[in-house]
Amino acid sequence: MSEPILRAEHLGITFGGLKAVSDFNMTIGKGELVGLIGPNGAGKTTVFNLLTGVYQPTEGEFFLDGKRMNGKKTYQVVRAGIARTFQNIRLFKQMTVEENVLVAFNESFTYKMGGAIFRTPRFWKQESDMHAKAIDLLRIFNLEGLANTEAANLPYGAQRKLEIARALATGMKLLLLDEPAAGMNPTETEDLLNCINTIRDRFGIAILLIEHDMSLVMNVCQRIQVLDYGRTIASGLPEEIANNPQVISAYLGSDDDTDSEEEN
Amino acid sequence: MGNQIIMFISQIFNGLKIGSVYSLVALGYTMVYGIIRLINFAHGDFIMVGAYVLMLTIPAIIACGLPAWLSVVPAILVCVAVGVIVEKAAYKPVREKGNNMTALITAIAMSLLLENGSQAVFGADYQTIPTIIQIPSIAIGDLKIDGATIVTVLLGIIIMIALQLFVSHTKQGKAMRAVSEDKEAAILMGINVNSTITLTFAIGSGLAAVASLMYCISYPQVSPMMGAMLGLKAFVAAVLGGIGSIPGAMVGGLVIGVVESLTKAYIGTITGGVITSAFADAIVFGILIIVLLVKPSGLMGEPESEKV
Amino acid sequence: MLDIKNLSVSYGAIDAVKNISLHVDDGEIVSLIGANGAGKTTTLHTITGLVPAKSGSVMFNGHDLLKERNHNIVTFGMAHIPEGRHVFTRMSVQENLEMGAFSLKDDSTMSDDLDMVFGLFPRLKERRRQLAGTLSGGEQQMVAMGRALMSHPNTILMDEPSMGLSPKLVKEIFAIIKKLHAEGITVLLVEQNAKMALSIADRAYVLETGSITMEGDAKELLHDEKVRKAYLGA
Amino acid sequence: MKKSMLSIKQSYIVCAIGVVVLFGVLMGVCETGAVSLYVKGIIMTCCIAVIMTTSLNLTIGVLGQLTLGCCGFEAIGAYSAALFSKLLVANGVVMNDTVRFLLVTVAGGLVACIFGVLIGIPALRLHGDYLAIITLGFGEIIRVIIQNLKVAGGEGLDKGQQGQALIGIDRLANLYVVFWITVVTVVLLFMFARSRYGRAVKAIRDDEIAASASGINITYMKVLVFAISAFFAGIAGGIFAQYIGALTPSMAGWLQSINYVIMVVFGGMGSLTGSIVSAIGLTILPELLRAFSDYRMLVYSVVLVLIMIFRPQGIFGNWEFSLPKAINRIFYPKGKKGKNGDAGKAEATGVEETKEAKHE
Amino acid sequence: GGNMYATSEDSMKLSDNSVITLGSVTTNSGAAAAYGEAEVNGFKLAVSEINASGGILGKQIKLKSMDDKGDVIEASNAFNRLAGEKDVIGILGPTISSTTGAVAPLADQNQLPSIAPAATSDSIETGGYLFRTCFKDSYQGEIAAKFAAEDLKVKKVAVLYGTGDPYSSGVGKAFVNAAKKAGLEVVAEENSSSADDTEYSSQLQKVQAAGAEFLYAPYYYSAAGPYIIPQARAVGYNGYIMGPDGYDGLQITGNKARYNKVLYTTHYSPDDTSNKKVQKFITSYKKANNGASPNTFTALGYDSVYMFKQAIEKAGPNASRADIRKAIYGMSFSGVTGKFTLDSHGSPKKSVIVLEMKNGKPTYRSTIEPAK
Ligand SMILES: Nc1ncnc2c1ncn2[C@@H]1O[C@H](COP(=O)(O)OP(=O)(O)OP(=O)(O)O)[C@@H](O)[C@H]1O
Ligand SMILES: Nc1ncnc2c1ncn2[C@@H]1O[C@H](COP(=O)(O)OP(=O)(O)OP(=O)(O)O)[C@@H](O)[C@H]1O
Ligand SMILES: CC(C)C[C@H](N)C(=O)O
Ligand SMILES: [Mg+2]
Ligand SMILES: [Mg+2]
Repeated sequence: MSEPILRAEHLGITFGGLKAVSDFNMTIGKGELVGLIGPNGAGKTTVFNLLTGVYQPTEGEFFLDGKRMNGKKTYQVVRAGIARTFQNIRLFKQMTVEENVLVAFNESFTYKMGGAIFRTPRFWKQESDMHAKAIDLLRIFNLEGLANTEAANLPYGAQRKLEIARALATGMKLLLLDEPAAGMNPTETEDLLNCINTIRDRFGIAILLIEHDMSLVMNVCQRIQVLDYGRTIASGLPEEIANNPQVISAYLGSDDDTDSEEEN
Repeated sequence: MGNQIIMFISQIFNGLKIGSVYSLVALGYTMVYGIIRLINFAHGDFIMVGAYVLMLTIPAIIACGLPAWLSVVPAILVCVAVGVIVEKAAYKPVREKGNNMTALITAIAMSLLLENGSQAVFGADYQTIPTIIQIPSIAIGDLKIDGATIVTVLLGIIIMIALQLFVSHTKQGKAMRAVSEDKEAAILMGINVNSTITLTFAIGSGLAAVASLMYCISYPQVSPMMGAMLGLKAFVAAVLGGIGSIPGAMVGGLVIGVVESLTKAYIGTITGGVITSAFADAIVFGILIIVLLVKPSGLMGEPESEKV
Repeated sequence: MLDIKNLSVSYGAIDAVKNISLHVDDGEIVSLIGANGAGKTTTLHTITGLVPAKSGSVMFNGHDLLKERNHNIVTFGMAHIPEGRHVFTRMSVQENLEMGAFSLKDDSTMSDDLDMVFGLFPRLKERRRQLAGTLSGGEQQMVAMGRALMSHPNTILMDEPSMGLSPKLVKEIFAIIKKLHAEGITVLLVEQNAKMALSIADRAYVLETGSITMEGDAKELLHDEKVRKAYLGA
Repeated sequence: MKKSMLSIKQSYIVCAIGVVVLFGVLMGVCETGAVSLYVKGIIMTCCIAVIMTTSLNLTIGVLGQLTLGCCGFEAIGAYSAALFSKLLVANGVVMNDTVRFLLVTVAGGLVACIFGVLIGIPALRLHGDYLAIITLGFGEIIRVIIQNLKVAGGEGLDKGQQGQALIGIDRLANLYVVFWITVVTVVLLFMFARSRYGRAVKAIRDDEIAASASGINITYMKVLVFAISAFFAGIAGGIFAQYIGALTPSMAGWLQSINYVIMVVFGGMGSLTGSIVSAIGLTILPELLRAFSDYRMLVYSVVLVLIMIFRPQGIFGNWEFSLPKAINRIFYPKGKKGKNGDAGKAEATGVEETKEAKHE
Repeated sequence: GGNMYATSEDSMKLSDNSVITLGSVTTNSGAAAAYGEAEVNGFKLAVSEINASGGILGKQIKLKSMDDKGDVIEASNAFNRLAGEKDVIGILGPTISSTTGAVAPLADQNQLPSIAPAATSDSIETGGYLFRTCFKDSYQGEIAAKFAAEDLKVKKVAVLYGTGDPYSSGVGKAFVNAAKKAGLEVVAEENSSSADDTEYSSQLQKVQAAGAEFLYAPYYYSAAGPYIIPQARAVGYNGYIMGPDGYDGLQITGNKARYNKVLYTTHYSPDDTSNKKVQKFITSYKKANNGASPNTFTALGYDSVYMFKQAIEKAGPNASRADIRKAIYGMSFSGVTGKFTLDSHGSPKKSVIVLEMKNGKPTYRSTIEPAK
């Protein structure tokens, strides 16, 4: 097998004594869709923060396409090819939907300050090319009609989708999705599932997905890794995970213990 | 050698003299900032209002045969009234409709209004305040320590402890903390947000009156502009200590006073005259900048890191 | 008992809730379901006065809530667990719970109440000194619930208590709702997790872009074809 | 998307014509002696305020970072330009007045820009009120340093005496030249804001973490904006020095800076139009209030408080005036969005590139 | 390009108007408002006196006052505005040196005679249309050094001044230079950032430690009275303290004895009975202002108006602005602030009066005549 897109080796981070993530290992190949699950506070979001340079690991290293990414700032990691969405939606609220996407295209523009100021032909050409590309991208998520709406005024579900569209516009190789279905009802979740499949097929990218909605995770992930207290407690195929007793007791909860939980 | 040490200690006390006033003023800034995240630029001018009230009432108080410092009572009443009116009339509507920046501009405009208003009433000239109280200085050998300084520092510490206890242990204090963290959740707990904010303003403004008293004991003069620089320095003190933190305000004020004093005393000698005592203000700001760069939330402030 | 009549709410030009009527009887669990942006949160916010209503009435045990000052509503026995938990992040778990009892005139029952909450959520007892902001999402949800219980409510409004929680915690939360119900507390439950919500509720309303489009027995709605398609992802 | 009747490029031409017409009017009234020296002085002051405010708007309104030290940069620009001008004369360099004016003004801008970068790199690590206070601190430090520089006092250069006003600066500022500098400043700021750079800056304002997760180098962009603001503040300072002819360190003080912050917020953060109008309005307002003599500043502060209470988003919010749009509205009235009152909202979502700020 | 600075050839003459209009540009708001306010009080008193006694050449005087906030731009605008009003025949002001420095070239370009009552900086002289009524900074510093050496016969002197204030630092530096020339030993040269600090103990302590017998502290009454002098005494400094005319109106707080051995140079002495103008000025000021006492700035403002009166009377009923300027140039004048002659730069050569505080009251000590 050739070099995987992502290779994380013994990644770990400590927050003032608390080991939020330790000995985290993962490889993701091209076009793969991997799930990352675990109880609240297990360290899933922290893994994303490590992989995108928001936090610097206190141990271990990780590679994108074989290139070591430790010590890189967020924007450098993103330019190298890892993009993400956020658990608490972070859009550019006072900008339009299209502008949100254009911001992420920023690196694809090559005109410089002089070009902008003198409005050179190159400026006009790139601006109109990017506009077309942005609208194309929005179309995948059925957002093209809202291109000129201020992001703050979007319905929640649309905001989640716009976040994904914006991440895609960075032109990444690996997409990290942090609870994209949170706050969606099952029907909306299904719609999202289709979107995720579409983009994976169309862009041929790798995806790492954090999600508590098991219907989504079990349906779309090829492999799943489970964290608890910052450590990997299981990893494997969806069916294996669903039946792993450790995962059940830490995360899924058994179907019949709902009444016993409250008593202890 | 001994002389040098005495000199050094008295320089520290020189710094504590103004520093303790900064602390009192900074406590007011911090209270208000802590709850509504507004730099109340007019706070320094509340001190000015308090000082004018002292000036006007002291003769009457003395005429009644009471000690002059009791004029702090009318000063507190007037300052509280001014603070509450400013909050209700100007800050509240802006807070509800605008953003942080417009609230800040309103505070600046309020400050201009108080300054120009009192100039219209009292004239621009400086006026002296009669002696409020003679606090004897303490002599330890060659070292002479100004009594007012000690009283102000002690008063500052007492107020700081009282505020800290109030905020962390009383129901009203907890309501303040709750409002400062999350107004909506506070309402759901049954907290009257508006009256809590008003109470905070009242306390902050009342503190301003106490600060006026202590200020006027050491610096017996009033003018419409007296609050501007004092307010700025005290605000810097509050930020240095970590704005929102009650002990931070106290520490920040004292640190700034002492730094100022030591700079004035020693910087020329240390730098061989390249940098003179005229740089005192620049050095205070320089220290503030360094502290903020190293510890962005100030000496005792809680870091406000955003969880991603 | 809570009775809402012809309630409309708008944010500037946006009409978020349009002329809805609903009621919750004593001891019932009533669930309010609907897509994102349907107006569920807005409805709850209007009931407890966080958002002003445009028209309509909200009666609660003889009080006209729209005329009351919002911070007094909790004293009538209504608690609201807001969307997104809204715990006081820089206060400890215990202080958060104590804030829940802010509206009580008499705090002699405080320690009993704390014991009651800690009995319900043993995890909170372990973490009573920890700052709430450093808790995990599920633990914060427990704090929010416990805090609401501290005010001796007879009615609780819950806004998406399962959001962002692990499957195991979701089960726990629902178990607790059932338990509260068993103790006679009235619950108005807003949920995305429509399946779970409908399965524990007595009755339910479906909200679509600000209007109530369906209402009825929860079990019946659970099996309704339209509801299944729109909200259960059948 | 709303169709514009004029194409973007046509609209630029319309704006250019508008500016030229405005200049024609200015020249007309000046040459025919219709306006007094007083009015010319006020126009000059307005130009300086417009440059300061629009460039500060880039930092405060577009980047969303509150700074209270802009006059520090203005002072650096002013002193540099003044001293450079004296230096040229002292060394017997002979050149046309306008050339010297432009040369030293730009030099002032560049020096301010360098300081902008030096100060920006550490300062911009902070946010919100902390950034405000740290920039205020830098402004005060600049003031104290100028105050203690020998060369910045008295007659400057070799005759300098610290603590004195710097006087005897050649008063080369010519209203027409300054007018064009102002136009160029506004145009440059507009072009910058309406490009990928401006978009990146706005993204940082809305959410820094998301902006860096979209591949934007936050530090670079922030320092860039800070440097641009400082550059234009320096230019304004250079003009100021050569208009007034005398400088004192107090011009770097925080109270002065706050004045410009008031102008930006008052006009509406992020609105170039707002900045221009409020810079002009708040420059003229105290002049109009001269009738109230002693109560002038009192009235001014009351007006300020009232406007903030009743219009907290600033007079223009984030609306931009656009001459081409106005023309479209007049000549193609069938366009449905013709109501004056709603113009703001309609423009905000309209075709972006046609929004051109033109100053009145 | 438009020449901003064209002169107004069609300047009016006095005879064109039935009243004589004087403009004033002073600092009436902001940090220095107190000084501007005092000047304006002086203007008003003089104008009402003159009008009551028949005006100038039979015409009443009208005062057009403008505030400059202590800001150079505002001062320039206000000046230009007044210059544009053709009936304005002369300007009183500006108040502080920085605004005066900005206005000085405008006065020349507009050919509008201006008398600044209290702007003391050495650097503002043009020799054109701008004149002043006060001493300049260097002059007072030199006099003080001379006085310390010759009159008080001290050896070790110290100086404290505010670098942020042109007046304070200008006078202070002049003193240092003159003191060294006069053979005095300058044992401490201390600075404050500005002239309106409230705390000077640190510097004063060093002055005390350096063993100074004489401290020159050029500040205004507002800093010297309540802060510098009491603080100096509090750190144990008991030597002489001397200041410039800014000390006039010194405010006494607390124990009066602390102010003994405080001296200052000024324009006039309130208890000087030899100058009738002084007594008349003080009594009529008190009458007009509920018994409040005037200070130097009031006196200087008052004299400035009378300087215009004298010049206008000399220039005659047909005078233009330029004629009035000619009449002011080199004039000899005798007023409340002394007898003086304006030199070729527009600054007066004045005798200086030294006052000494005795029991909280300024008392006459000596008069120093200007060096010829
Ligand atoms: N900046 C930080 N400082 C201190 N502790 C942190 C920080 N970020 C995360 N933590 C802690 O690290 C642990 C893991 O948090 P993380 O957000 O990664 O959990 P998660 O698995 O994403 O949980 P959830 O499913 O609730 O989102 C938690 O205990 C959290 O409190
Ligand atoms: N503060 C606000 N200002 C403007 N519009 C708002 C505001 N809050 C909500 N809205 C709008 O009101 C409508 C109803 O929102 P609401 O939050 O009540 O929906 P919801 O049913 O709770 O949705 P969700 O499932 O996403 O929580 C939405 O269109 C939303 O965009
Ligand atoms: C009125 C005074 C404060 C003016 C001062 N002498 C100056 O030259 O600035
Ligand atoms: Mg997470
Ligand atoms: Mg909701």
